[in-house]
Amino acid sequence: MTKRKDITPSPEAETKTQGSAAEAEVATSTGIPRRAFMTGTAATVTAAAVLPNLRMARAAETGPVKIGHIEDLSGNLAVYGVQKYHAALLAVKEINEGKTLKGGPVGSGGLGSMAKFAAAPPVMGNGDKDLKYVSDGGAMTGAGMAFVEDEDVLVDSGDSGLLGREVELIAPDGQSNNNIWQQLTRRLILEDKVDCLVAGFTSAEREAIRPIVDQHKQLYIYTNQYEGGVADSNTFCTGAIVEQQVIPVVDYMIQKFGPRVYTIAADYNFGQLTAAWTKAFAPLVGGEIIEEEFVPLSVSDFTTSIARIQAAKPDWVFTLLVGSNQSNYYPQAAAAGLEYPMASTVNMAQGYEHRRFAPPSLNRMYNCVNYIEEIPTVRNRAFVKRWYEMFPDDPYIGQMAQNTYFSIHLYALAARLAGTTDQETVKKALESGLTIEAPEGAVFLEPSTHHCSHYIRLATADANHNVSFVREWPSIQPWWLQRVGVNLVKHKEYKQYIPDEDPFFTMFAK
Amino acid sequence: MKTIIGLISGGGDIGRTRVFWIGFGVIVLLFLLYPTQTSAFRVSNVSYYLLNIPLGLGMALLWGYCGVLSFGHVAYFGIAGYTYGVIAGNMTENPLGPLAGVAGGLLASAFIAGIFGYFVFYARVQKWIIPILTLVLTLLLETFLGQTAGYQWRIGSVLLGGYNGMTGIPWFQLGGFVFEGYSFYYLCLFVVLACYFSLRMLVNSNFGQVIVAIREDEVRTELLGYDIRARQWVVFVLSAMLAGLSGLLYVQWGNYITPSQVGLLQAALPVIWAAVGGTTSLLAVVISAFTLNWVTYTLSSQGNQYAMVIIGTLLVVTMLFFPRGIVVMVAERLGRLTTRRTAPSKP
Amino acid sequence: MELNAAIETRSLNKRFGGVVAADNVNFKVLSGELRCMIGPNGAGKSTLFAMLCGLESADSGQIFVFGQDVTRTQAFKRVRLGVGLTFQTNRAFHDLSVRENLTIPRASAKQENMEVGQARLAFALDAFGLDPNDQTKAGELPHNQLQWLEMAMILVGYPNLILLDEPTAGMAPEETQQTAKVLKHLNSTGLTTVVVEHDMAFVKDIAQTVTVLHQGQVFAEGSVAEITAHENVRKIYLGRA
Amino acid sequence: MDVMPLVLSLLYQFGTGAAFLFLAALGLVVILGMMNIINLAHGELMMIGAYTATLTYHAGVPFWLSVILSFFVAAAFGAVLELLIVRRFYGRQLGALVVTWGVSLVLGQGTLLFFGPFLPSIGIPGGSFSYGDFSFSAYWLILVLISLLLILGLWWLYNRTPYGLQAKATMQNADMARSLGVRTPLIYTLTFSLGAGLAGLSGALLAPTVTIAPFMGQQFVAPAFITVVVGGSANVIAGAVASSAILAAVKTPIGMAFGAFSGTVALLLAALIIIRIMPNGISASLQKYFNRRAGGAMR
Repeated sequence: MTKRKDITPSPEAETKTQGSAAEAEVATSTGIPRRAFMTGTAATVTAAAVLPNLRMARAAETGPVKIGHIEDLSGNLAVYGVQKYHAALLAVKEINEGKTLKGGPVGSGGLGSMAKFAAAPPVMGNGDKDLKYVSDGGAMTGAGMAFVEDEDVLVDSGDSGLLGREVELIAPDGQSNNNIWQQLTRRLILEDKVDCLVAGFTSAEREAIRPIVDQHKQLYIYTNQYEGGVADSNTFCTGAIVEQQVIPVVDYMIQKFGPRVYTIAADYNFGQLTAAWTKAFAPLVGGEIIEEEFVPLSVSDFTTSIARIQAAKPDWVFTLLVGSNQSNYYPQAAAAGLEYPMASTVNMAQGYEHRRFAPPSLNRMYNCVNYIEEIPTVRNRAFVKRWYEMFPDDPYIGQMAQNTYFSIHLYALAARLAGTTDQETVKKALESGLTIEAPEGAVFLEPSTHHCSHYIRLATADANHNVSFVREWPSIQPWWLQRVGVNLVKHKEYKQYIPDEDPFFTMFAK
Repeated sequence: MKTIIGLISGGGDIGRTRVFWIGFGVIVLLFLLYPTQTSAFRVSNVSYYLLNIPLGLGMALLWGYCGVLSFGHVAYFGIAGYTYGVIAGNMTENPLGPLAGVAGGLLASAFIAGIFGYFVFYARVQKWIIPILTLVLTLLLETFLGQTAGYQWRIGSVLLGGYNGMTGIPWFQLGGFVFEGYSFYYLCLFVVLACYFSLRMLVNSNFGQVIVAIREDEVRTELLGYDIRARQWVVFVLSAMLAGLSGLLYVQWGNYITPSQVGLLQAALPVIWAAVGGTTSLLAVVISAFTLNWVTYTLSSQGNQYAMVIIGTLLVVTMLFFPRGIVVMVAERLGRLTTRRTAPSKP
Repeated sequence: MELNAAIETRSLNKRFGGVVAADNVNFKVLSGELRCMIGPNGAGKSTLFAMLCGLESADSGQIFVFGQDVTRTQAFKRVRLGVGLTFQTNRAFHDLSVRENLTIPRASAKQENMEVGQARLAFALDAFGLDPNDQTKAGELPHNQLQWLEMAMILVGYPNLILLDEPTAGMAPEETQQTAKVLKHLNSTGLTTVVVEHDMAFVKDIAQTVTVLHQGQVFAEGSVAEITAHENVRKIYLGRA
Repeated sequence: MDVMPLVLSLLYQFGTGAAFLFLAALGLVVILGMMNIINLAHGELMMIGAYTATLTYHAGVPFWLSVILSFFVAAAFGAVLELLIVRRFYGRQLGALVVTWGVSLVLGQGTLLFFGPFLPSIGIPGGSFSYGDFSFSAYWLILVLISLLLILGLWWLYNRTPYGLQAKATMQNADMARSLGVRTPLIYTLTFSLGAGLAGLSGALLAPTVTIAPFMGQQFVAPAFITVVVGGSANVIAGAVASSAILAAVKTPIGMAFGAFSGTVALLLAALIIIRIMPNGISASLQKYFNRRAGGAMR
């Protein structure tokens, strides 16, 4: 949603609604003329939502808890959508079997995080007399995990299903078609009346359904990694965002390979925004974007781009390519003998390019991810094992699949905390500083921005496409929305912020 | 008035009998009463089936009556939709904003169609090349719109939005009255009926006869003294504006549009509606556009993966066994039955 | 250029690939004339017609219609100067009704010729036995009527000059005679007429002057008697006819 | 930077660009250019070729053999398509356009349902070599060479073999050809099947460079049609060669200077302008030019 001014409500429109303060709030901050929202359904839903005795008002607290789930099970994006669908099935099955991921309102950090700690405490003061200074004592500072890794983070929930009700997954196919996404969202909200909506791969899909979500104040969880900036009271973004992925990898790559960066990005919101972040951040760590190229999603012949990269002679290439056409870049570049190191935030962990393409197409690829199937921790190995027991034929478990998996558990956690599936109450529970022990590590849902901190890992592929990890950041916060002043707990908002609204993006550029 | 009735019921479309008009009236009445009998969700869905009809009618006029096939009419659908989004989105404080958006959208699609039509018809490009060129144009538009994700692509306060599309497009409003929900349904119904009747009048007018003559034999028509280029151009622009009208209703319906609306898959849909219904009848295309939208929408909202296979098969079967369109051929069969039955009673 | 020339071409050239369709053609028809054009197949008669009415552009040379240089004029504009043309293969609108065939040309009728034009049309419709309100599809008419329909169609435009490409092809003798009668009558009202024909009897019946085309060139021109007497014409054309 | 490597790189890009367009258009040259069938299932024929090559390659067949196999599989499929469907649409261009679109929908979605969203790719054969700052893929040079061979082969087929002469006669005047004893239905089937086979062949040749997915054909449709339409039907082979060369010549420098998007736009605009100036395509204009010159010389 962009910056818009709104129409002042006219008096006759005011009388038509059943006096809903919450609704006026929606209207003034979305930018859609407020009268637009006054369908009968919207008015009733809102009215119900603001009633104090909401648990009584909702007679529908019997029968199954409905989780709506839309992903692309066919069409161009099916390679990602099927994984996410399977993740949802797995999570729902576990909830119904009385299991849950560990977690609760314990704040950032979770069960543990990477930390520096003193092996032995320093001695305060000189002898026991003067406590004014710290001695040089103690052992060398060590670094390591500040917790003992659990066998598994999946534990008994003490609940049968969710609040004693069975959880039902309603998961129609979005068919990689934004129109169908809109239809399905309307259907799930108006006809199926789902308690929670978990949906969306591309930003386009999310932006297509978000106005509908806001119109009906539907609790919505978007589980994909994306370009960041969504500040929406009804939406919870559980995927990693640019500041969590781009900045670490750019920092690492500049230190390791050199300052001259060539960015080749998909020409749509995600690519454009991620490139903007890279451009803004590179100077801070001594880098320089020598050239940016945006490639239409339909392009599959990269001969010209490869020649341009060769002419520019960068130290490394930042590839933000998306979709099946653009995946062709890797084999083409390899065949043309392009040997620059590459970095990305989108490949391997999503579309398992390192499994699909013949080696060594992805040799020297560095990828900053919050999850990748190859993570060697015990809890992840247990998760992978559970997954393949249920779906033995699946080719890969991607980053977004893991996000969907823990997000549904997170929803269950919040609903148990709220003691109800009433959406407004669950939203408040989600804003209570929840941590969940996901397969990647501890994930903290930051209340004021509705985004998550993540355990970020830098993975790299070698000439045989074996994955190894070169660096880990146990908890990176989503900080940009806080920087621009978003606090959804205090002020409701329904928009997506863009880099233009923050001087950060021009501050350090040369 | 008499001439208007004469024009409406002239020979340019199927359905001219009293029985037909009674049936037509009953169906319109059912559509008028429908919202009282069902949920807001269903009404919104039916609005969607209705709003696509002008696009189909434009295709019938251009392809069926004038013999020019455009494979890229969704380009004008998209141009009108985006223009409306930009204008109305910038004028949200002004109640005339949406009206200005509608005017701007129609003008923009007419303008682009005018330039493109000039290139094509005044160059006397061979007829079979036109579908390819229109397809190229719409793909070009899709590529262009798809790369407007950057924030330099801002018109006033509205972002074009690139592949993510343009969001938050305002509803249509007249004065202080906002068309959404039920009123939007009636707006769609009104637009569809208005388009249908005006086009019926058009195809029965002298102009309509000449464009049919152009379809039948361009050279012969030109050698009767008609500037066929100008007439093809006019029809092209007109049908582009019809496509634009659908685009306007579409963005008002979903408050949203993306570049994929002008993509390859969407581009084929109006052609399919026209071919399945029967290009040479406006009513047939109205029926098939409504039905096919209903079928695909229902299949897809059940998450059916076979929707495209079904549509494709339907298209092949139609072209093989009903080359003039299912609705047209069924109507002819019915017409023959009724005339046979009524013939003896006539003196 | 003489003012009373209905058609005049100067040094007209046209090639299709290696085939010469018009080789330096200088051809003139005076207003009010009834001219026949003959020549063996491939002599360039139809190409000349196509160039006269603007369907083909000449490689070089000039064309004048009623004194106006129309060399670069679009076909429909030439028609509006008062030119009507029928094709060698019938091109009435076969899928449309007779009535529609006869109403479609009406909107482009040359209004200054209305009076005489209406009379000519009425005469032709009557003589051909065509009903302007007939709802049958043109394609269902017998062949001769279809030919006559196309002639009537161009008369609806009230032309000053008609170009007919083999109007009697495929007609029975009495139908040919009827056609000749109508053409002679129309010509007597001042309608300039140019006819391409193979049927020499028909040519002898109607023509005042005959032009012979051969290999894209005007081979001979003269009265019917002169042409039939012409030694070389007999050799290249009549001998085979 | 030295000038020579840059020039060489531009030449290489031009060669690969032209080869890409020519290969994309290859099957269409025959089906659209000669038979006048607007075949919107062209992309899916290429997809069939690519799928055949990929599946056989991963089953252990050597790459070049799998390419040849894919020609025959696509050709056989083309023959079936012609006999069942296309046959009824000769002379009905727009009907053919719509029906082939339907076929392409069924093939694309059907492949998705049957084979899933992706097949594993084929590694690009051949290595790379470098000159100055630039390095080049050997495989693309091989593709350029193959394109040249295919041009010669097609020319030979249609000008020097009995089938070619009969096919040319049939396409120009089927009735006349039939009266001369040509079995025209067979010629139609053979020609369509040849076109389909060539489309499959180029699909297989391009397979290592693209993602093997059900809708992979769509990316070739627009370039293929543009190339054939710009080339014109007066002399399809020469036309396709000329138009792929011209379009690549427009696209390469602009793409190199301003990026891939500008290159694509330049190509599409160039196509629109060429068609405005030469409605019958480059080959018709070339023919006219040569005729006029020949005419001048004769005089």
